[in-house]
Parts: sequence; C-alpha cells; structure tokens
Amino acid sequence: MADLGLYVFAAALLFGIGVYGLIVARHLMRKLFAINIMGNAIFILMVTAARPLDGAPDPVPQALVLTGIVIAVSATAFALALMVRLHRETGQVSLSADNESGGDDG
Amino acid sequence: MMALLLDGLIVLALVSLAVQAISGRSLFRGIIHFVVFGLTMALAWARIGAPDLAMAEAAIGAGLTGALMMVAYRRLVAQGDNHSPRAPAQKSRLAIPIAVGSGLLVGVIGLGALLADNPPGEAGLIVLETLPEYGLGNAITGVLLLFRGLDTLLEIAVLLTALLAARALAGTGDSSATARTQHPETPLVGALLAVVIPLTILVAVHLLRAGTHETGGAFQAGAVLAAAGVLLVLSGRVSRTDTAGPLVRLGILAGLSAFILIGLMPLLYGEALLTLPGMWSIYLIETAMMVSIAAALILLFADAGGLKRDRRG
Amino acid sequence: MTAEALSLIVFLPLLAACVIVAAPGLSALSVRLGLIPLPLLLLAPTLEVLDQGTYRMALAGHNSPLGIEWALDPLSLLMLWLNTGITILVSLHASYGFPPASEAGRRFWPLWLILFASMNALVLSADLFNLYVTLELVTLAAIGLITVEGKPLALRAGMRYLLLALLASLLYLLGVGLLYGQTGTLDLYLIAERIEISWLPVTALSLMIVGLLIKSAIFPLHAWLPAAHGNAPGPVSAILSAVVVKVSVYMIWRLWFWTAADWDLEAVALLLGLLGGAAILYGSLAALVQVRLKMIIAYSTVAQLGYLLLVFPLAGNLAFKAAVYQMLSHGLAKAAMFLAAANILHAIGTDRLRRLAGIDQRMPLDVFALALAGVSIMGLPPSGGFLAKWLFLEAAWEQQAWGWLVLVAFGGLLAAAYLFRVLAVVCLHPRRRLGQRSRRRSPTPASWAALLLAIGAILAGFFSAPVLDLITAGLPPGLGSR
Amino acid sequence: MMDVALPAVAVFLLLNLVAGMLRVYRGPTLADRMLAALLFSTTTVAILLLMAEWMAMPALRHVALLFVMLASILSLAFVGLPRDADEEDT
Repeated sequence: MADLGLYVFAAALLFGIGVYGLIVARHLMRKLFAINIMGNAIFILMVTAARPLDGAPDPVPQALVLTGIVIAVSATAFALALMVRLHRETGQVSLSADNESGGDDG
Repeated sequence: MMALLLDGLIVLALVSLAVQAISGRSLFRGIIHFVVFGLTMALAWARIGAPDLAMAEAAIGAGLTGALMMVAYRRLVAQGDNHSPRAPAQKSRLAIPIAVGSGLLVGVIGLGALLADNPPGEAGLIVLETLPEYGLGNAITGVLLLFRGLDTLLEIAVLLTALLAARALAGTGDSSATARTQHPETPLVGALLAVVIPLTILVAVHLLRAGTHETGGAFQAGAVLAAAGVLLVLSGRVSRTDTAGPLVRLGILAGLSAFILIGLMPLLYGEALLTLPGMWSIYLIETAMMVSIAAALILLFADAGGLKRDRRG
Repeated sequence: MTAEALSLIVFLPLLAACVIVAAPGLSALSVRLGLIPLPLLLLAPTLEVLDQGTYRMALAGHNSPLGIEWALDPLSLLMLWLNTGITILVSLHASYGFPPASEAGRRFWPLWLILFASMNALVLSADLFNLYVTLELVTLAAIGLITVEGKPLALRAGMRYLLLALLASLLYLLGVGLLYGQTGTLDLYLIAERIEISWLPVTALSLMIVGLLIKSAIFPLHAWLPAAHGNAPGPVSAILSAVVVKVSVYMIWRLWFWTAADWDLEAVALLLGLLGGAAILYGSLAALVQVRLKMIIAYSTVAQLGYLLLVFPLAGNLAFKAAVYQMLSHGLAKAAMFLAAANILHAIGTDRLRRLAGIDQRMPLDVFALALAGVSIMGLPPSGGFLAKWLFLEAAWEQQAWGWLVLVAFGGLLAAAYLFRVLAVVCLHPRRRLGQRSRRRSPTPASWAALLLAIGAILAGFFSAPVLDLITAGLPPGLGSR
Repeated sequence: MMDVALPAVAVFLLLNLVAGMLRVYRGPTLADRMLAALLFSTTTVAILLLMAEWMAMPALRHVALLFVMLASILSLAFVGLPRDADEEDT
C-alpha cells in the first residue's frame, strides 16, 4: 500500500481547490466540478481515517465511499439537468443574477 | 523510492488537473480535465489499495459523470450559450484565504485521523469474520448487500429520484429538447459497435458475477452497461422517446422494487427486515440493480423519457 | 407487529412511487394506497412506545457495530406523526393542484411519495451513514419538487439550494468518516459510549453540525431558504417549511443530546443559541419588509427555526419540551399558512400583498386559516405556538437567563407585527376593488386542508398533556434530571 | 529487481501522461485533444496492469478491463460534440 500521508496531503489540497472553485467560479458546471473534487477529497479522508485491516483498507468505509460515489453522480446528473433547464428559461448559466423575491406569479 | 515517486506524480497530476478543471479558460477543456482527474483518481484508489473504488471511480465518477457533463455542455451550446467558454471568474478577495484555510483544516483533520492510534474498526473486523459464512468473497459487496442493505436500497432510490426529478424538468416547457441531430451512418462506427456492444455486455456480466467473490459488483457492471447504452444513443441506433415503454419502465424500477420486495419477504416468516434469503436473492438483486443503474444513467444521458430501437439498427 | 408496521411506513410509499412510474394508469389508486394506510400503521408503533419506551430493530439481522439499526423512541415517534399527519393533509391539497391522473400529477406524486418515505426512514435511523443517505434522498426529492413546474424563479432557487445542500452533505460526510475511524462503528448511540473526547471527535461533530445547519437554513446559512420556499408550488412550500427543514434540526438534536451527551461544550451551545436568536430577529425583520405573501411566510420560517436552537443554551427539561413542541406546532401552523397562501395565489393570480386587499370576503375559509395559523405563530393563547413559547419563557425564567427571556418575548412581538401587517391588508380594505382578477376559485377541499391544519395548530394548545408526557418520557439522557 | 523495474516503468508511463496532458492543454484542434485523451486511457491501462503485478493485487486487472471498455465509449462521446463551440481557442 502507498504512503497514505501523501494522499491525505492531496486530499487537503484538493479540498482547498474545490472550495476556491466553488467561491470563484461563475459557471454552474464549474461549481459542479468543484463540488465533485471536494467530494473526492473527502472520500480519500474517509478511507484513510480508518485503520487498515490485514494490510488492506477497512472494507466498511470503502463501501460507504462506493455509496457516496453513486449518490454524487446522481446529484450531479440532476444538477446538470437543472442547469440546462435554467439556461433554457433564463439564458443564464450562473446564479449571480438577483431579484429572487420578485416575480408576480411566484 | 520508486513507489514514492509514483505516488508523488499521481498527487501532482491530481492537483494540477483539479486546478485546470476549475480555472482553465474553456469550459470544454474543463470537462476533459475533470474526466482525466477522475481517471487519475482511479489510479490513486488503486495505490491506496481499494480496487473496488478504483473501478467505481473510473466507471461512474469519471466515465459517466464526464459523459453527462459533455452532453449537458452540448445542450448548452445548442441553446446558444456563447459566453460559457470564457465565463469570467467572480472577484472575491476572501476566496483565497477561505480556500487555504479550509484546505489546512482538512489537512490537519486528515493527518490527525491518520496518525491517531485507533483500534482497527470493529465493524470492519466483523465483516471479515462473518463474511465466509455467507459464501461471499468480496467484503464490500457483503457490506453493501448483507450487512448494510438499507444504505444500498436507498442509494438506488436516490438514483431513481434524480432521474425522476430530471425528467420532470425536461417534461415541462417547450419542445426544443425533442429536436435531435441526425446521425449519418458511418462505416467505422458501425464496425466498432458490432465489436464493442457484445463485449461490453460480456464485461458487465463478468463484473457482476465477479462482484460476489472479487472486485466488481452491480454498480460497476451497471456503469459499463450504461456506457454501452450511451454508445447506442450516440450512434443513433437507439433513439429517444418522450414516454417510456413498458420494458424501459421495468428496467428503471427493477432494482428498487426487487430489493424492497425481497427485503420485505423475511417479515412473512418472522425474520428481520432486509434479511436476504440466500445466494439466489443476492444474484437477483444485483442483476436488477445493474439493469436499473444502466437504465437510469442512459436515460439521464439521453435526456429522454424512454428509448426505442431505431429502424435502421 | 411493530417491525412490520415500521417497515411498511418506509417501504409502502416507496412502492407506491414505483407503481406510479411503472403504471401511470394506477396513479390515483397508488397515491391513496401509499398514504392513507400510514396513520393506521403508526398505531402499533405508538402502542409499543407508550408501553415500552424505546423500540430498536436491527435491519437484516445485523446489529449495531456493523449493521444499521432503527430506533423508535418518543421523539422519533412524534416526528413520524408530524410527518404523516402533515403530509396526508397537504396531499389532500396537492391532489387538486396536481391531480394524480394528470401529466403534472405523474411528475409530482412519485417524488412526493419518495420524500415522504425518506423522511420516515430518516427519523427512524440510528446510523450516521444511513442518515446521510436518507438526508440526500430528502434533499433531492425536495428540490425535484421545488422545480417540478419549471418556473425560472423556482429553478434558480432550486439550483442554489442544491449546491449548498451538496456542500452541506460533504461536511456531514467528513464528520461521519472521522467518527467511524475513531470508534469503528456508525451507530449514534454506540458512538456515545465509545468515544473519548478529544479535538478530533469535537471537530467531527462540529463539521456535521455545520452541514446540518446549512440544510436546516439557520441564520446566517439561511440564504437559500426564502427563495426556495417562497417560489415552490404551494403544497411543496408547505411540506418544506413544516417538515423538511425540521428533520435536519432533529438530526442536530440527536447528535448533540445523544451522541455528544457527555461532552462539555457550553461555548458551542451558547454559539448555537446566539445563531438561533439572530435567526429570530433577522427572519422577523426581513418578513416585515417583504412584498409577497409567500416570501413573508418563508422568512417567518427562518425566524421560527431559530427557536429550535434555543434548546442548546437553555439545555434542560423544560427547554427541550418547548423546542419539540415548537417543532410540532410550527409544522402545523406553517403548513396551514402556505396552503392558504397557495389558494390565494391560485385564485388571485398573484400573492403581492397590496393586491390582496379585501379577499377575506371572497375567500373566507383561507383567510380564516391564515389568521388561525398566525395566532399560533405569534404565540397567542390558546394555540400550540403559545404553549411552546410559554415553555421557553418558563425555562429561561427558571434558569434566570433574562437575555433569552427577552428574546423569546420580543420574537413573539415581531411575529405579531409581520402577521398583523398581512391580516390588516387582507381584511381592512373594503373599498379596494377586486376588478377582473377574481377568475378562479380554489376547490373547497383545498381550503379545508389549510383550515384543518390551522385548527390542529390551535388545538395543540388544548390537548397538550399526552404529547408533553410523551416528550418527557423521551427526554435525552442527562436532561431529565435538570 | 522487479520491485524496482515495474514501478519505474509505471513512473515513465505517468510522465507520458503528463506530456499528454500538455497536448490536451495546448490543443490546438479538437482532434488533438481527443487523441491525447485516448492516450490517457491506454496509458492508464498499462499502469494499472503494472500495478496489479507489482502490488500483488490481481483485482486491478479488472479495473484495467473496465478502462478499456470506457475508453472507446468516451472517444465516441467526444466525436459527437459540436464543432463551433471550442475551436476558437487555440
């Protein structure tokens, strides 16, 4: 098995990059990249936070991460559909526009 | 020494790909970088010693997420999104401090957890201990289906919900979504399909079967199957329809409903909810889940309510 | 019996959702089958809890260090009743806006039933990771419902909600991973026994709580709520405000009072209380300046959620009862308000306040429901909201926490201010003309659904004894004595 | 001997990957990027197979198999993309 410390380091960097992207990026798809990258960082930490058994990572966190990956892709798929529809309705692919409380037909 | 170099290179690639995906100039390149990031992530999982995760990440995290992103990008372009390639970044002076701070926090937490002198996870030990009783070789499949089945059941429900919610979005509003591009029949694509499709199905079934004793499982197999479906959609062999035919509906629901019905069965003879009655039920549920995952992902990709075979195919 | 009933409470609505997708022709029937039996199914668990106190079941026959367990105690039982009762009444309303047999209904009902089932599953679960999965299911189904009509404002609100919710889940998930690494289990009661307090578990707990605070829209992490709740279809707004945001507060309570029962975290408790106080003030003031009825109600939710956090600094028997009671009565009242607002919006075509003058003559039932629910939100006797706030005042008085006492009282005044503003416009302008806007009428049962919920919120003030007894029976460890 | 040689080859292949990344970055045409991305999957398959041998983890061969399947599909997905959107950036 690899030196896990290095991967924890990677996770920290990736999480920071994801946070930066989430704040800075305008385009919704980039925000989704950012969230997925943060998710990967957290998945790494979940596996490394548990002590390995028999030289391999603990199977329980691995199973949790597997579930997490499927949930992440489901949420991403829905977010993409939402983004496409939002663009079709408003011509925008970012959330920067305001006046959310306006609108007559609520 | 070489191992360290290898890990270092993987980490370096991960970080630079992440930076590129987020801050690169063009969105299209961002998607490519994100996909390659996912592939590199799979290498990282392999190095960490988690081949199941490597496979899931490659198939679902990189492959299908990437395909979904590309098709969404294509729809944006078709809808006339012309500022996306150069979307300017928001200016925020706080962004860098917050990012550095949260990265540091996560690093400290991660190192703290790595270095903490914990006993090995008791749940994990129980898995390794009791798994042979069930005749399963893959601990992760065991956790997903035998020991923590509810998580898996609800996870399929999450996928179904995402599909239903996305369909609801496409179903309202105008009909521009139904306009499709023509697919000219090209000889190379036809030849490729003739080889690839049977192979994919073979690989999917192999992965599914392998899931009980070694790396693999319903999710990975479903992703491979979905990839085959995506290929058929892209090449125009299968075309989208607005409503699902009975077969497609069955496919979408097979996983969740089979899991629920089999999970409720033990209540009839006084056992605990979701106790799986035998190996046959594991195979049945896994197959149904594979079909559902594939169906849901293909429909999400095609932005379609249903699918039908094109006459040419 | 109980095991069977609890299994069906979760799986019956899910199966009904499957049937609607599989056979749209059966949708009216399966909506009924997925909802109406639920109160009956709840009887067995209720008797069990009244009799035994707590009921635990290990799913798949694997109990806790590894397997997932469901734990039914008085608090989760109350949450099940809250969810079931409100969902069924709101469904009555929704069956007019989204007829099950229609195209819109076929999009709406599967998500609705999944949302219902997932909240039941969440309330029952005693497993940190399973809670994560159920919470994701709740969130995705909820956002799917917000955007189901495809209106631009709702789409944007849903997108913002989704991004924040994903971020929140990641924080929660990181905490779960850390706690598993520390304890080798995911059972939230077992973790409480095993954990040794150090910086790592405290960090994990904080991450999870921050994630859940985002999901429950506690000030200053509330930014997504008003737009999402104010622009969703009427029944969806009702269920979002009444139950969906509550389940993540419920999770915070579970983590705080059960998993971290023995930790001494007074500073964090004070901080959470201050956030709650800020939410009360900010939400109420923001509600005062809104121009749309649904936005007023949505900001009112931000304010009323703040009360639920006062239980942390005032930790004790009385405060806990007050917070649970606030959760129940606010659920009823807020669902009633949103349904009434949906009826008004449907009939008038807008919910801008200045165009609602004089509708009390045309829509007496809805305005009455709005007013009754308002009584409970303001905390006027004899409503359930009054009782909750009274208990808060009593708790603050007993601990001589004058600051909190003033805050609770002042919050009630502010609520009165923003609600009377609404009622004044609606009832006291007889001279304004309604003009051509009186096109549509809401079906009477839709109004009755709102009225029934509002009456429930009032009755909660009268028939409080059994509920309070139940809460007392289910007080968290350590709080019972104080 | 093999313990050094196998990771060394893997490192070499990874360096190849980095070179390919440069091509994705610089383009200039869509086809260049697509070919580079294809190179990724091929190289990754090789790395995974090396790792399977070196880390004594035969399961990684399954992962490699899956990579092969996905590569062909991703490449087709690339082909289906519109031309007008991205060619202006060189």
